[in-house]
Amino acid sequence: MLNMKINTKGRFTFPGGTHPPQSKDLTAESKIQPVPVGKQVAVMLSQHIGAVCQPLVRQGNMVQAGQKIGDCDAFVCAPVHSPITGKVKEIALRSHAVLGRSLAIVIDAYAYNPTKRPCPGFKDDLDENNYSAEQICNAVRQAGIVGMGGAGFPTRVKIEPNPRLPKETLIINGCECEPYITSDYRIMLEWTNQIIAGTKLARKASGCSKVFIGIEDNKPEAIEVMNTALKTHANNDDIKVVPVRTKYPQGGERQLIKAILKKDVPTGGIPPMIGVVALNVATVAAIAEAVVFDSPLTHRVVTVTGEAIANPGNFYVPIGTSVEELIEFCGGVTQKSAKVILGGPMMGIAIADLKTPITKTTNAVTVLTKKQIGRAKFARRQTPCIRCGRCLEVCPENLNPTKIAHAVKNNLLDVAENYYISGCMECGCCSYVCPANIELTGYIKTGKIFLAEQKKKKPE
Amino acid sequence: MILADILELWNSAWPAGLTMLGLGSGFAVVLLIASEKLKVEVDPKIEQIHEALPNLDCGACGFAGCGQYAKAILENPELLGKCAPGGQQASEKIAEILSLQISNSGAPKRPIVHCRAHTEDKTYYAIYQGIPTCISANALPNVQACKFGCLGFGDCVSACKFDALHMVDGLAAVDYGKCTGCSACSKACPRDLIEMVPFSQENMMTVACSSKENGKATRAMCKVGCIACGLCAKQTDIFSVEDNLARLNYEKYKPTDKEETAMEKCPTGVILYCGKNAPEPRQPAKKAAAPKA
Amino acid sequence: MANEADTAGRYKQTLLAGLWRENPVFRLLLGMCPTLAVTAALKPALTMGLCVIFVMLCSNIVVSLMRNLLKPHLRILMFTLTIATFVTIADLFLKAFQPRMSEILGPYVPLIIVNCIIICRAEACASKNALSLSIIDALGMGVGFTLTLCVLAGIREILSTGAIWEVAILPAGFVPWAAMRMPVGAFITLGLLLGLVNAASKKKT
Amino acid sequence: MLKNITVSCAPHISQPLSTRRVMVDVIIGLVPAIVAAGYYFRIYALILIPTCVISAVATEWLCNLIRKKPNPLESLGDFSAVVTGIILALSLPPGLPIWTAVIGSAFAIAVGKMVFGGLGANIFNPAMVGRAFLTACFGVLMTTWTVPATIDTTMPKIAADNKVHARTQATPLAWSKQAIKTKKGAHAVNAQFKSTFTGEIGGCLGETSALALFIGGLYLIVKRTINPHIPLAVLISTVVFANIGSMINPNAYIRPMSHLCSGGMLLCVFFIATDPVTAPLTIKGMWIFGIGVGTITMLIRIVGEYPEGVMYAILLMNAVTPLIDRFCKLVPAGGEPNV
Amino acid sequence: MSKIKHFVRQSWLLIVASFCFGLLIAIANAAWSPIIEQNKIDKLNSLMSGLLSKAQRFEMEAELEIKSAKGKKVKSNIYKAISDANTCVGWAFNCEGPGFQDKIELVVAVDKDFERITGFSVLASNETPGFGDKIKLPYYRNQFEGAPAEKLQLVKTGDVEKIDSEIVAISGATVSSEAVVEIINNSIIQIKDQMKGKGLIGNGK
Amino acid sequence: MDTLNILLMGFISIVIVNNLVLTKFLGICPYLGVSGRIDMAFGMGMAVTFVVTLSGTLTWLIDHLILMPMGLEVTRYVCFILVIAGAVQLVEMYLRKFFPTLYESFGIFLPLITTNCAILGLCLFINLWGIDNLLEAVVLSFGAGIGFTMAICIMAGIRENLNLADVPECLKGAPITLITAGLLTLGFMGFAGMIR
Ligand SMILES: Cc1cc2nc3c(=O)[nH]c(=O)nc-3n(C[C@H](O)[C@H](O)[C@H](O)COP(=O)(O)O)c2cc1C
Ligand SMILES: Cc1cc2nc3c(=O)[nH]c(=O)nc-3n(C[C@H](O)[C@H](O)[C@H](O)COP(=O)(O)O)c2cc1C
Ligand SMILES: Cc1cc2nc3c(=O)[nH]c(=O)nc-3n(C[C@H](O)[C@H](O)[C@H](O)COP(=O)(O)O)c2cc1C
Ligand SMILES: Cc1cc2nc3c(=O)[nH]c(=O)nc-3n(C[C@H](O)[C@H](O)[C@H](O)CO)c2cc1C
Ligand code: SF4
Ligand code: SF4
Ligand code: SF4
Ligand code: SF4
Ligand code: FES
Repeated sequence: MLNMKINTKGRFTFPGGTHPPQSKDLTAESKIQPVPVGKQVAVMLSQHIGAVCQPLVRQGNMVQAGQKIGDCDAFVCAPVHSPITGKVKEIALRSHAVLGRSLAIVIDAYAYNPTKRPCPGFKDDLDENNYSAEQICNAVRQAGIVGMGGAGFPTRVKIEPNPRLPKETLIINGCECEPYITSDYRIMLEWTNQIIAGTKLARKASGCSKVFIGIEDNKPEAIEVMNTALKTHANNDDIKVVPVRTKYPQGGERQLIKAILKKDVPTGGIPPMIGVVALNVATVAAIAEAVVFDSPLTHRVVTVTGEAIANPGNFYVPIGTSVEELIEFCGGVTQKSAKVILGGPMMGIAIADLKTPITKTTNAVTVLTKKQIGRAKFARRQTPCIRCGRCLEVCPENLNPTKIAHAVKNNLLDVAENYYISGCMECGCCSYVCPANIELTGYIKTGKIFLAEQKKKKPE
Repeated sequence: MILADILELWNSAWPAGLTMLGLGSGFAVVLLIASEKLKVEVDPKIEQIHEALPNLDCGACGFAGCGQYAKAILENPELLGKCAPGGQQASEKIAEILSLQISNSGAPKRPIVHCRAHTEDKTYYAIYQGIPTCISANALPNVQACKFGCLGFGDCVSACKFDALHMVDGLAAVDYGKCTGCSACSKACPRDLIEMVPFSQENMMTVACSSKENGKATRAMCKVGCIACGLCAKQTDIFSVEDNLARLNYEKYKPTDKEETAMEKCPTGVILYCGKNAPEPRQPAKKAAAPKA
Repeated sequence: MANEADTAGRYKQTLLAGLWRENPVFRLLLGMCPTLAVTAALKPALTMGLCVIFVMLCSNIVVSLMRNLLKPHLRILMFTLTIATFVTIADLFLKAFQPRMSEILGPYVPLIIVNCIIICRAEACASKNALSLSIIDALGMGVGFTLTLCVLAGIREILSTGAIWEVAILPAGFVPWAAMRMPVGAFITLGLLLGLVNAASKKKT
Repeated sequence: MLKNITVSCAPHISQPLSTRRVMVDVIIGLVPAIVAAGYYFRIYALILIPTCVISAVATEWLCNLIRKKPNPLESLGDFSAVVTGIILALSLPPGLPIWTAVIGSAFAIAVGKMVFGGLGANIFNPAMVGRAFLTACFGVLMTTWTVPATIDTTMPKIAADNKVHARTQATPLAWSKQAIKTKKGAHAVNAQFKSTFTGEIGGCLGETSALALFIGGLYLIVKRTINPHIPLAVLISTVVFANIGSMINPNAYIRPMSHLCSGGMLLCVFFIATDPVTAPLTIKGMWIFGIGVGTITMLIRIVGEYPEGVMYAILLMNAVTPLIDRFCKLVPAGGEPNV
Repeated sequence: MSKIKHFVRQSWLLIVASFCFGLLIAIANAAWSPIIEQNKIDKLNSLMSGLLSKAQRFEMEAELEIKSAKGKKVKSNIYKAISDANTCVGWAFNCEGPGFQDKIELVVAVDKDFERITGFSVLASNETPGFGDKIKLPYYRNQFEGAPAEKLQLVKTGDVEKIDSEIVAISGATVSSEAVVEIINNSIIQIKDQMKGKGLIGNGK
Repeated sequence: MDTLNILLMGFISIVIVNNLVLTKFLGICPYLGVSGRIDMAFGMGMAVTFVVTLSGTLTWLIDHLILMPMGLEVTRYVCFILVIAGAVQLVEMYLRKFFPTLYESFGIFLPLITTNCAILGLCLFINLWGIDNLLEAVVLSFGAGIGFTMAICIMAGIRENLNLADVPECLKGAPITLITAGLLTLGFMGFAGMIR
């Protein structure tokens, strides 16, 4: 198709990691489809890392689609907006994927609520120099953009220039290493120009001089499409698409940075310490929309997938829609489903309450079948660790998962700390490969919670 | 004849006796001087504990001698009872010394579990298949519907060194006969359900719930949760309702009829007694059960 | 009357304590070195046990007699001196009348000096109690120690030679387990025995 | 609409791999050695291997019963006791009486493994613990080597009345020791290389055939059941020491290849030193461990009094494995956190 | 002055006790040391007379110094075995050398002309039970009875019944067997020479 | 050269082949008690090494310069134990007063040692082996200390690992330590006969 052949084979990668089955073909060909507004949405006041928003509306208030309904003054915070027009039913506790129960603004939809369509049309003509860095940052903050790759760190804080930690390199994370999920892939295919626009805006805002777009080489189309589109853009000299090797967790920012820049982010540190900003492709797309169209982050692309889902696909979903509704929209489940996961099977959170609403960081809803988790470890019995060392081999952070996990299990937290429990990013590789089926990641996570609690209690 | 024998014996014996005499007195001098010249001030409490130990420096406790062990006990009383030679006696004595340090003003503190939902009282959305500890389960959303109630995996039970806590149908129950008030359980509970309460009475009344959900939500999740109806607070002002939850002011608590009435009025039966001889709590279903004597 | 019964009971308790509840080897984990070193066969083990009884008895008596005169900073020194003296006497006695045993036991007889049980009893019991109780205590502890040694030695001797008290009891076809006479046998037998005792005492309480 | 869903922490999928699978792989890797043992020692192999396996498994079951495990048969399912039994059997002299093998396996499992808490908890390699105990107890029986059936045609085919018929022969390592003492004769041992390679020589059941062991070892490496680091480290250090020896005096010290192919070396390299439970976790640790095993083995073979030192080398390095692990702590990817 | 008083007050018990204990030890020693000495002699005598059945008593004849194989100097006592008839019926001497684990000490007896070994006994050894300690068994020792008092040779296989300068090793304990042979070889020749030098035995015929 | 050889061999022999703990059963109490953690074990080992060297030398001197010439061998045990106890106590007090940091890292173990039979045992063994050379006595005592340190550190490493293992309840602590020590001696048998 192109006169120049684009190399889509990734050479770059990081030490460790593993290869879970991809299972992406379930949804890879499914175009992003807008989801109509349901009867009710519950917009969580806490959708990101940092301070929890204060509600700006009260019970009974009427809200417009796109209206800011929660915010706070803290630096590390992003406002939330209503995705629909309707009436605030209540502000009450709702199931939250991370916090268990958390305050949400529950809005009953009015009858007339047009379905918002994605991608209001970006061409290759965006000149980011029309916007000042400050303007971009403000727009990002006002639109309530937070990292959509998982952690949900307020993006403004990430891209804002910081004199103490000058940024040089911007990495756009299009790896999507998690099995099943294809939302980023579809975004890259369908919103290519928007991503590039967002990338340029983010580059402008952060003052980075080099930009790499890292894409795993199991998505050759995405690499090609991005490369082709890039050529038609102006100011594209320093933006490079880097195919990286397909390996889980290539999408972890530390791993991606290692793969592309051959640099290690200090343990317990953050990328800016080595002058790097990493942004997810969905995040940059949202930046473009926010800056150019002044449109807040009220919808996002969610992959609804899994062998148990009748019509799996990628959907443009109003934030606050409940998982239940979303699954129903996809035709419900066909097989005996066993586990509903927000996110992918490696890092996602299994939820119990299907009323849990979608948040800004939910990139997928994966429903696993009984058979699948039957094969997976937790239904099977744990056997004792045989010290095979596989977990050490795959740990991308070069930790000693078995030692840490067993220390936690035996309540020896000082040992766990000694083996750098804090360096674990809970990627799940170790649990995935363990032949003894030990929930290493689970124990490590537990230990981290323990330690955090201990620290909290200590000053008293 | 005998005399000669004795004399002979004496002759062969006196050098040994003298050597020993010399050695003995030599060491006596040196040690006496040393004990005065090289004296180091130590914490009198440590000294006291040290005195109570057998001073054998045998290392059976796992520490480098009695002095170190004494120091360690003072810092962490949980290490009590590791001295094999000292045995029970020494432990008791040290416990005495230690308890003198702890100001014994006011009533002894004992734990109260602020939840009364057994497995059958609770609503579950899913089956938990993870690590069977409360802290792990608590890290996941909605392992059980109520985010505030007892998870029932017994982190507190394993924290208690005195076998004073047991899981009863998915709810932690304190055996007040065995509890020493060490507060280990309270620290262990990830949901902060266990509060150390000054037990001014043998049996304390409590509102055994921690749910901050509103009444309706609580009802949906738990048969026995506090629905914040406020009936108890109407009876007496030692109850107060805040954040959708009734609380009892333990400092002011005195057993009077008013409290008894509040307890009977409570529609869900979350108000109950804890303590050594606490009566069985009322079943919520039998709202009109006869008042207890 | 009641008082008398009381004292008698106390004596009995003290005596029995050493046999099981506070058995020096199994419960207090003291005096492990001789326990391991001399239990390859029953005879030396018994000899060792008797020596310990003798030394403990004498030292308890002496300490108990002097208990009111002891000065704190010289107390342990005093105990050591006493014990060392009686150990020397015991050693001489063995050399004179049990030369073979003396040879087998070798330096483990003088090592009784540093056997913690004796000093432990001197400190924990004799220096606080009257003569009679101290004697009872020494006997209880000493017999407890001796019995333990004998049990251990019995097991090891049977397995390592097929004999007990040097009298063959296992059938001739038995191939002796030489390892039981080596350090391995000592450590492992004692370890397993300790485990057994732990398990048994758990059950009781 | 969704009932009976489950929750747990991530990850929610896992590799289709289990402890049992790993152990079965090891057993498959041992098959060539078993076959060779059967070929060379006939009835002895036929008796000894099942005896050890059965008594190892039975001991594990008994220990579980004693510990009041809710399901005493459960831990047998991972086949680790079977592996222990086979490896112990393969490291025993062919003519060993059955009762000795039973004692060895029982000791291996009970004291070598179960007292530490079962699979994964043991510090020492159970099979080597069993073998060391047998050596300490019944030294003479453990150093009586039956000649392979291919040489000794009178070897009984069915009856196990071994004492009468069995012809015995010293092992190459015994000759090597002799050569070291007399400072001559190493060449004669070297000349036997072909027999040590195929296995037509006296020695323990499973150690004689270097070829079979090599095939099995290769299988394990290819299947990634074992890490190649430990085998490499042991082999390299052995070769280095053997080379030094044969350079000093080729008449006294046999060639490196003869060292590699005689005695328990290859069995150790591929199946024993690689026992994950008792070997270090980190790669650096594995190298230290391997070099330690090789060095101690060669020290004992060359300087020490015993002809073979593999077993002791393994036990000693097992003992220091926790220390190795501790001092070869991994540094996290981003360097030490500067707290 | 007051310091001394203080000292005395603090320590008089210790001083008195140490004096008393010293006396106690000394008395015990004085009373038993002859027996101990006698024991030693008896043991040696009984060992030696086991080797030289005709001897009635032994007299220490000389104290020689020989060089061990490793070049260390060791002492060796030479005893003359005297029969009823007051004639010399043989010699016995002690010697030592490295064994498998530790030192091996032997008593070796030879006939009066230093021509034939009449036997040896192990005074002390620390060989592995079940292996090296088989050198104490008659099976091995008997081979020495009547062997020529010259350089002996250890062979791996041979006839144990045949008495000659070839000693058959104990299988599984070659090292210890060899050690014994080496010790005997080493000392017997040196002692023979030295005794010849002193004229205690004839200069050979 | 020869003496050096003898010294070296003696040293290696007492560290490995005749290890005090593993073959002579000396110092088992601290071996069981203080082997829970490596840092503690190492401190203990160092303290033992120091004291054993000191007392080995001292007692050898006393034995050879005072007791033997004067024919007072009977009082040997008493003298030895008093010298050891006194020396240890003095050193401990001295360290405590003047070198608090050193005291914290290894001095705290000193009191443990008086009742440790490794020390007296070694002094007696040196006497038993008839070591008649001061240098050899010093080297042997030092080696004994190093051997103890090695054994206790290995055990501490193992026990730190066992902390994470499901050891049967009744075997926890001393029993499993003893069994491990037993198996360790099996391994050390490999060195037997290597040095004579
Ligand atoms: C194990 C792991 C895997 C991850 N995989 C991806 C991924 O595939 N794609 C992605 O965009 N972010 C992934 N992330 C999140 C990134 O580390 C990082 O947070 C994100 O790229 C930052 O962009 P954002 O702030 O825009 O979300 C992963 C994180 C972890 C810890
Ligand atoms: C895995 C394995 C380990 C062994 N370890 C030892 C050992 O440590 N010591 C030993 O004497 N023989 C050991 N053997 C036996 C030797 O390989 C060899 O057969 C034997 O030592 C021959 O020695 P011999 O000269 O004593 O007759 C082992 C055998 C195997 C298979
Ligand atoms: C545990 C053990 C202890 C041994 N102890 C001795 C010993 O004390 N003396 C000895 O000569 N050989 C001992 N050996 C045997 C030697 O290792 C060596 O195999 C033997 O001396 C070679 O002699 P052989 O050719 O008669 O088998 C022992 C072997 C083992 C396995
Ligand atoms: C590669 C490999 C090698 C093994 N080698 C041994 C071995 O040498 N001895 C043994 O008893 N078990 C061996 N096992 C089995 C298992 O690890 C052993 O029983 C455990 O040590 C028991 O906890 C091996 C297992 C694997 C996977
Ligand atoms: S992967 Fe599992 S079995 Fe292997 S070392 Fe890690 S925790 Fe142990
Ligand atoms: S979950 Fe943590 S320990 Fe496990 S592989 Fe990932 S980073 Fe390493
Ligand atoms: S942990 Fe302490 S406070 Fe809690 S029940 Fe047990 S003894 Fe009582
Ligand atoms: S009270 Fe807390 S720690 Fe105890 S079982 Fe309940 S949730 Fe767990
Ligand atoms: S008995 Fe030897 S150290 Fe305690």
